[in-house]
Amino acid sequence: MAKIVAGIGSSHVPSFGPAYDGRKFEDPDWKPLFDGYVPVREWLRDTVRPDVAVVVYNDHGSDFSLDRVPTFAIGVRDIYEQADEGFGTRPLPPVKGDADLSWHIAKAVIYDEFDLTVCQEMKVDHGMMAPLPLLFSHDPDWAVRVVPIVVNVIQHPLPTARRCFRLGQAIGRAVASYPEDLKVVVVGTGGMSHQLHGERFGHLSETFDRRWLDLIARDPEELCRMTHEEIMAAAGAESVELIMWLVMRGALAGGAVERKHLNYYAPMTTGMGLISLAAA
Amino acid sequence: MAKIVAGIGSSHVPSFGPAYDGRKFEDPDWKPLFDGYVPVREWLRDTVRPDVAVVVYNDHGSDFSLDRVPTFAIGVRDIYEQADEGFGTRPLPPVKGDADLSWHIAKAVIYDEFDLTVCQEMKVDHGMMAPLPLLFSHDPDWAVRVVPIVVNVIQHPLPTARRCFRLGQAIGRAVASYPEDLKVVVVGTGGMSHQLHGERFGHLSETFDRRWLDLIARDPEELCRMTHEEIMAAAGAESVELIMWLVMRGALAGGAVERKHLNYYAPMTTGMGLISLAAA
Amino acid sequence: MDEKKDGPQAGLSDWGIPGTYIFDHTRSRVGFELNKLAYSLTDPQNREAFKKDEEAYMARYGLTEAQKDAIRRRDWLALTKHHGGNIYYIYKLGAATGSGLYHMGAQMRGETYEQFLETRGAKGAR
Amino acid sequence: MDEKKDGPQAGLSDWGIPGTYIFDHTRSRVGFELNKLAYSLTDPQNREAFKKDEEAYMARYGLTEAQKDAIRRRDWLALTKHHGGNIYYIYKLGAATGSGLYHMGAQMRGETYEQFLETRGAKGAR
Ligand SMILES: [Fe+3]
Ligand SMILES: [Fe+3]
Repeated sequence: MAKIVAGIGSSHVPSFGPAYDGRKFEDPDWKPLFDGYVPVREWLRDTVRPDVAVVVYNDHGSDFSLDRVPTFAIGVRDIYEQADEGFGTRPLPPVKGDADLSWHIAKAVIYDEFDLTVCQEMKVDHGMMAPLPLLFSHDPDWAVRVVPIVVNVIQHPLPTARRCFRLGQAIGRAVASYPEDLKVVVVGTGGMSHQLHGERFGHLSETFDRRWLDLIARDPEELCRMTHEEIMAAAGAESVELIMWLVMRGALAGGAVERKHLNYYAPMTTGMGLISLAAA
Repeated sequence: MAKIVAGIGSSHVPSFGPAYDGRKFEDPDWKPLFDGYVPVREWLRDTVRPDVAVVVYNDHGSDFSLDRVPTFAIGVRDIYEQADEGFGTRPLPPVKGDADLSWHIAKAVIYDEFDLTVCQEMKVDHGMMAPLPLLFSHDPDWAVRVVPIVVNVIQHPLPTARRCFRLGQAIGRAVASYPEDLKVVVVGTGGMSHQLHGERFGHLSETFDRRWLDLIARDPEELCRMTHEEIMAAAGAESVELIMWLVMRGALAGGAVERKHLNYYAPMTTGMGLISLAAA
Repeated sequence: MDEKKDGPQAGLSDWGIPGTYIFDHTRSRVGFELNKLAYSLTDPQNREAFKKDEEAYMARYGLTEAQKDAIRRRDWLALTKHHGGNIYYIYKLGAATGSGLYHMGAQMRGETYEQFLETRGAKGAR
Repeated sequence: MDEKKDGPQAGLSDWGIPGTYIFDHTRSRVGFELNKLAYSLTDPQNREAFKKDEEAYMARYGLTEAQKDAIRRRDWLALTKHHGGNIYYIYKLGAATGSGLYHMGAQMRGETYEQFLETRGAKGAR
């Protein structure tokens, strides 16, 4: 049977891309970010050894337009190309999917009363690609297969924080009912505090971010009670994408969790957080 | 406050289109169908007098492709053009929408944990257009504004019958919270028994259809317990779109209902059913 | 019909309803390009292009040779049973090739059009 | 900033967070064609066409004159505050016109790029 063995929360800041591709690992302004990922990447590679990563992210107007905005979508492909976000694409191999597992999850979760949009065509943007190479090796090919879960955090009304947590719980049940022996890690991406528009551009809140990093492990119920307004007022309009971490947390909710790693750095306009949780 | 005043269940057989446009009202093979709609149309026009119709239908590969299949979608436009289903379009005015009410419903229902896909671009096919002119006058323009709700009944996994009923309940709550004084009718379309592929093409079941017409008014809970397999085995693979009638029934579920009209006719390959329910 | 002898192809699901090929993910995956081609025929210009040169039109989509062949033979049963065609999409291929739904259905049943109509109650309602 | 004097336009919602214009349905409706234009710039050929002749490119979309004018002026604040632009879409317009996100942000804050960088902790991480 498939089993969820770990959860990761990670920012997906676009600037990770050029910094990573430009190998700025020792650049003093980037080192605090990249150093934080090293123990998590090694832990995943050497201890957790997942076969599949369920990656919860949002598209940023790269592959999904505003014509039709799904609240929740799932990719059901065996391969995902990168979306062109306006600058061309990055020198990374295409993401490997797991169509069989994706369809299994789609079926289980839809029958469990979550109203997914099922995508046989889909490209992935920095929401997935910013953190993915920091977490998993990709040379010559990706070390994990990916099941992408896409959440609308762009056009309000967004799903509630609690609904995201519940989607995670449903994904947890779906994975547990998959007959193949697979180790699955769930990655919730986005945030932390940031605002990218208006006179309030650049707003940060380390206080909020630290509180989130504490509660996501210890008391996700308190985060589920937060409204979009509360999150946006405290941590910036675009920080609301943090609700995607609750999908990850919900997927782990069946058992106890242990926090393994924590990193936080806020050099420019986004709180860059990283947390890893082991399923007990 | 807006109020749901009536519910309609109606087949949406494509051949209604050419028969209606060709004015075959007195053709002996069509008369039993068209005659059934007359009292319902008059009741709606003279007694119910709705401002808005929430029309629950499915797209048949006309405007939605299989690239991305939403389980539930809502149109949020002020106007909906007809989709070209392979033969051009019918001589009918474009459907009038109500973007304000649509967005209100989208917001209320998403916050109520239904994961809609919100469509600012959308064309409508025979799923809506087959019954619409049989129910509402359109000369020179439509007598009602429409809020379209699109359900995936094409690519399994489909939403469960119970989930459809619950979506209807959520739509009912959403309409009841709209501040404008509007009378709203909900139209569930599709079915009844039919199968359009395989060696079993043409399968009909008047027994199943009559039972459905009875239970949809009297005991929708029993219909909510039906699986897709049960419905398809009894009434044909394509009859499963009848689950869309449960969205309509759910929207009425708050109060008692009274069955006003009933018609049934099965001349060719589809059970053509019509029912009207008044909210008490 | 002999389900044992000519049931769903390997990899396609069997929901246990005779003569019925439920359009689930197994068929949607196999038929993705086929249904995409059929969907494209909702555009009148594409219909003209298809009618003018079916082979060239089919070459624009990644169909298998067996799918192309079933289109050439207007084999509606094979398209929905073996090749992942969804009837609502395949119907657009019928329209573009001059086959009405009831002609398609008679063929899927293994009957002539006239034989099929004899099984209906009010044949005029079509 | 004076929210009273220059708050959201009529019809656009105010969520009560200063200097913040939440992208909800009121903005998505107003900005639909604007964001569609910006989205089209994910295609390299469209980027070239836009760079070659902005006016001709804009004419292909149903923008209002005020929206076109805000694009001409590279007025990122007006685009997101008054014209329904979503920042992730508008960012593609920035890319195509050579404005990086931090330049756009400085302008939205009413600062020079250098002033804005002075407010950051580790300016090299960009
Ligand atoms: Fe993001
Ligand atoms: Fe239908």
